[in-house]
Amino acid sequence: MFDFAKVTNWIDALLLSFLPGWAATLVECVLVALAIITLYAVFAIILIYMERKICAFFQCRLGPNRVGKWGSIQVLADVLKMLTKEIIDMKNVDRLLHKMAPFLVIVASMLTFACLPWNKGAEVLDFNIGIFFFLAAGSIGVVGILLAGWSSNNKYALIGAMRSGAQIISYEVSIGLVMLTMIVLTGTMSFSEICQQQADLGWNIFRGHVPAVLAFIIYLIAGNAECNRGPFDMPEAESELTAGYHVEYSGMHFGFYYLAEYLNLFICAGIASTIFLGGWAPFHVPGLDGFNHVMDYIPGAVWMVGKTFFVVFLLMWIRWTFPRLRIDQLLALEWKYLMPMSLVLLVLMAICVSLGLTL
Amino acid sequence: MSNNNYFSGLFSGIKSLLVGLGVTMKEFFTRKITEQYPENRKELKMFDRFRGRLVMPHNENNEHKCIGCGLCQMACPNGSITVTTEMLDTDDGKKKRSLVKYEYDLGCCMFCELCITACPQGAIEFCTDFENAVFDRAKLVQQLNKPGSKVVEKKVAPKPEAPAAKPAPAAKAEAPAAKAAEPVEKKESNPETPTTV
Amino acid sequence: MTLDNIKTLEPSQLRAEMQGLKAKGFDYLSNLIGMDWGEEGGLGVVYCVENTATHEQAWLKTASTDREQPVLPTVSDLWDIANIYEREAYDFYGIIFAGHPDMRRIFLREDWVGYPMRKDDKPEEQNPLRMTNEPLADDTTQYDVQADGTVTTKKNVVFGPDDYVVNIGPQHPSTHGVLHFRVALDGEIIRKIDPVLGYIHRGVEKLNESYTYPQTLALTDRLDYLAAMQSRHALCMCIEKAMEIEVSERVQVVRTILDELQRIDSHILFFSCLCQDMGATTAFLYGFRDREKILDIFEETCGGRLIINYNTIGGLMADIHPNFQKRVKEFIPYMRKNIKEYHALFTGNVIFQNRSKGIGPLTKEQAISFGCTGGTGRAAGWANDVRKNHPYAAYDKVDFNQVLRESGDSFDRYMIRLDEILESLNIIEQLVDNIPEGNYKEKTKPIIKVPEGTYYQAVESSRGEFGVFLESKGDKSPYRLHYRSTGLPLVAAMHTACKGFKIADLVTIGGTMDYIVPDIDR
Amino acid sequence: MEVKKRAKIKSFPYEDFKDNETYEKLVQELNANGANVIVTQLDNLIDWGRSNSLWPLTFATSCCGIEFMAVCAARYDIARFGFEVTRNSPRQADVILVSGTITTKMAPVLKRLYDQMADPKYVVAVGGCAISGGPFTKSYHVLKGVDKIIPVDVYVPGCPPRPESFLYGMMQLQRKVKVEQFFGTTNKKQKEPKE
Repeated sequence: MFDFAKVTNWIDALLLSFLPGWAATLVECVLVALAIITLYAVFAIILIYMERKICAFFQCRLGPNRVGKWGSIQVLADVLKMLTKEIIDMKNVDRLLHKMAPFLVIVASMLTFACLPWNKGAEVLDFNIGIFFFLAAGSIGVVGILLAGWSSNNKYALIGAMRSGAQIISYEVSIGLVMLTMIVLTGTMSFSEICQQQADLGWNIFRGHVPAVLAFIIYLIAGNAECNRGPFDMPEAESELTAGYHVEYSGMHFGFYYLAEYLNLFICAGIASTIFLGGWAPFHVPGLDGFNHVMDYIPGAVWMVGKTFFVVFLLMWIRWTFPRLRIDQLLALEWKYLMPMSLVLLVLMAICVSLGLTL
Repeated sequence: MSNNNYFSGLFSGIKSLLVGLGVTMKEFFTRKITEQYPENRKELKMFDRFRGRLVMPHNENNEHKCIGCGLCQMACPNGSITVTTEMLDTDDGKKKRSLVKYEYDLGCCMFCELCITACPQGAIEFCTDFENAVFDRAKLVQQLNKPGSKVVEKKVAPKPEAPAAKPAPAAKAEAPAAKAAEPVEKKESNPETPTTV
Repeated sequence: MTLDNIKTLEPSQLRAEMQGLKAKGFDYLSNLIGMDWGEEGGLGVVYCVENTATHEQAWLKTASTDREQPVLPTVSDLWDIANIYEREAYDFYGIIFAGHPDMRRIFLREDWVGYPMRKDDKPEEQNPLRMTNEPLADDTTQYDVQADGTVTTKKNVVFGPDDYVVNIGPQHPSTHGVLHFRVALDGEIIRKIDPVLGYIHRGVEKLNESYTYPQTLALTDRLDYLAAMQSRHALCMCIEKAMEIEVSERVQVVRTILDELQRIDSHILFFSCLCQDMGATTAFLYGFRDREKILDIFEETCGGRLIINYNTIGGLMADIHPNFQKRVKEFIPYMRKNIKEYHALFTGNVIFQNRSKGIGPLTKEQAISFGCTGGTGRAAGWANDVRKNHPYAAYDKVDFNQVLRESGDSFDRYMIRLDEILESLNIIEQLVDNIPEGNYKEKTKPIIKVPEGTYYQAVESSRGEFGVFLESKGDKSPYRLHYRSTGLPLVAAMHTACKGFKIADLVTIGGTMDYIVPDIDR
Repeated sequence: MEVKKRAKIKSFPYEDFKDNETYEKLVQELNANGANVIVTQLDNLIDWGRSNSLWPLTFATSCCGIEFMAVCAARYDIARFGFEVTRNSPRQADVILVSGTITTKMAPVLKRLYDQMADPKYVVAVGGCAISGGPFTKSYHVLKGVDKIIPVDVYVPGCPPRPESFLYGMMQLQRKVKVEQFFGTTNKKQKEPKE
């Protein structure tokens, strides 16, 4: 397996060769930030294009196909338009909060984005409490949404934001519990170690068998709800609240919400693939050495991104099939079904691990 | 809610969701039905009876069949048609009505076909052209008779074409009657006859 | 049918008579039509009540000759729907209904001057285009006639200062057009709905009074554009009956087939829009995919996709296209197959079931009292199908079931429509191979004049009883041409159906009620 | 410097478009002052973006709205042009397709919606009703053409226009957007309705 740390170490050494330590760190930080922002934008564009195409295919139509080959640069056009669109200044809004809200959302989304381990040695934010940090950073987003709803001075936005608050906070319980279940299995909270472990011992979803598979499903449901995506898109529920919390946002401010929605989807899928599907760890079948060897040739980043897009596809499939829930049903689903189940899973997993029943 | 209900509800619910997912996945791989309009312009054919916009067919001698009776204008519910006529002296000393300008407002038309049914001469019909969007409202008011065109001489003209229908259409029988019944009202519908050019 | 036995009542006798009728089982007020009979005849109202058990109709009328302040007694306490019908009559004719709790305008702006449907009113002169925002009052006036004959007024509250009122519409994705609900919320729970109508009030009935009969036909397509065939069928039939024109068997059968195709079209669109409203966008596109097949059949034969413009007085605009039967026969099995897909994708879905079962129920009594005909009424168990009760066209020759359900909730309203698609397919299947030969159009006079009299014709349109009330003075234009809207009762019942449910349910209930706004506003 | 913009639309030859005279006039007007090359290139890029990303506001009052739904549906699929992202909030929409009759009661609402939209914004009058009042021209409660209250960019006649005419209208609008100048007048429009 190629270790990306070699590249980073080489850059580090190169910079240190002509810069003082603090300056080298500064330059590295800037470089990493740039890389992350670029990646963020690129993935957003890919995801939006992917969603529009996949949704079209589910709906027996073609989707964008006139801008560029197969409509491939459609989203670029959208971005260009959005960048040059007017941002409306409104009279009766809470100016500061109104302008701050989209940035909060995008910052939260970027922070969590930085948690993803891309390859062996290519983690941006990697602590021993990585999962904890991820959960904490992820919940900043809900503040942005609440602020957006509150500051817009619009009844629809307010209802949307309140729904969103209730929804995200509830579903974070399940997400936390499910992650805890997996921490019981892995014994670590650091993303890099989780991945390394899976590269050595096999993917968690296989190692943890029944409880892990169930946990994976619960995570997908709860994660989907965290991203406010259908069938849990209550906060923006088009047919009820027109556009929900971002109803008053225009131009690039709206663009931030739009981007964040897709990136949150990607992050949710990315974490799912890190924790359950091995992250950058290639697919190995014990006993088939030739096959495993071939698999090792595929770079870790490809594995990571491939798995993530697979999960994204699953989530899109769900989104474009189901009708939307109602807010009370959504909360009932969490508190009556998902939360008890994840508690049971946690116990089950603990039993499995302590009895050595994992694979 | 009993425990039994809780779990059976859960499982039947999950099953229904999976059935739904199956349906969409099947559609994902079926052929798409989209017709790609600007790309398929050449093959695209409208149904014959589709009403795109009103036209007045002219023959190769730049002649149309409109005698300017104004029945269509009267039949039109919302004034999309304005017929301007003038009185000309014919060779045998009679006065004869002749069409000057046949104006049709496409932006107002509601495609009810009353004008066509009313026309005793079969001079107007709907064509299947649908590409009509413009930038300027004034462009939607069209003059249907081509410049310099004149009415087909009666003797040469074939019978007005009846719409393709098998039983003797009522429209045809109705036409002469309508012509006879109308002359008084015809005048008040277009009182101002322009001066002869 | 010709109405030559309309009972004329003095306003003072009206309430007693109406109460008597109600007690005799005439529990469905199908029409309440404002009228202006000029100086002598006065301003009045024509009522039509129907006995839902025997389907017997009773027609009554009353009038007041006072043009300054015409006062008639209200019947809004006897039939719920009269509330909104009387507001309509007030709006258009300025007739005040004594005892009505809510005498506000309903279609026109509150600052509108005059009563446009009065024969002597000049609405355009008094009402220039007002670009100011519409004033919406939170209170309303009730007029009462005291024992000594004086009229007193009193204020009733629509929304109090403590109500959290959210405006849903007129520009809102799930109101299916420009409908405006003012909704008082308690958190997410709906406490009161006050519909504000008229955003697409196009004055069709007033226009009709200046149009010739063939011209009036053109507007019926645009009322309820998903029941264009049926509405136009109703008007044609009404005029034909009045003029005693017998249309051929062929026309009857073709009209029946097309009516049923239109019904399928409308129900598919109902399915699509409901799915869209509930967030299942994919099902929406499946519905539209199948709907295009019907539109192709329409377009090939009639020349229009949505505004079809096919029926005409005395028959049809043109004979059916040679491909017509072939296409229809291809469509029947195709649609039967796809209905199964709808059920698999959407009906069975646990999310949809939970969102629709038990949501927004209307009991049979409520449905009758509100006059919610069509699928909405039948979902509550009210057998109100005009095709069965007062057969017309070729419906007495075919064998079909009237689909009925019990609970009247959103799920039943939804299922009724999908089941009706299958019934309609059955009807078409029985007819499509046996279209008799005959004229496609009867000879009519060039200028159509309907003999003096009053006529009424109802058809079962896509969403209920669509009625045409025609009063003729023997001219080439109608004296009064009123359409019984299929959607107005549905909107009137929204408050009853939605109260106590959540704001998300408003979307479900509105979707399953299946109203079309231009038909409500006319 | 004479810079002449002339929009190209994929698979649709310039000559086949209707109303090219008005279009030429428009181009002349917009380019009266000329511009330098870099600005023009930037302009082209932005116009390309804008013209391919016209997100419509879901605004439908009557019959034409159903045809608009048909255009969005599988058979005609407006998504091919990238216009399927219908926004329900006017703040986020680029083009308002006035499809259906606008009554005098609705007129202030429409105006308000238009005012709420962010620049650059476009208006397409779809169908007879929006263009001139159409079938209801003689009615007392119908606005006789939306161009009386908001400036209209493209008129799509029909009652209702069939989906192809709809798409054709959208392509006409694309052509118009493609010749605008970002560094000029069109970004912040102070257009007034006719009359």
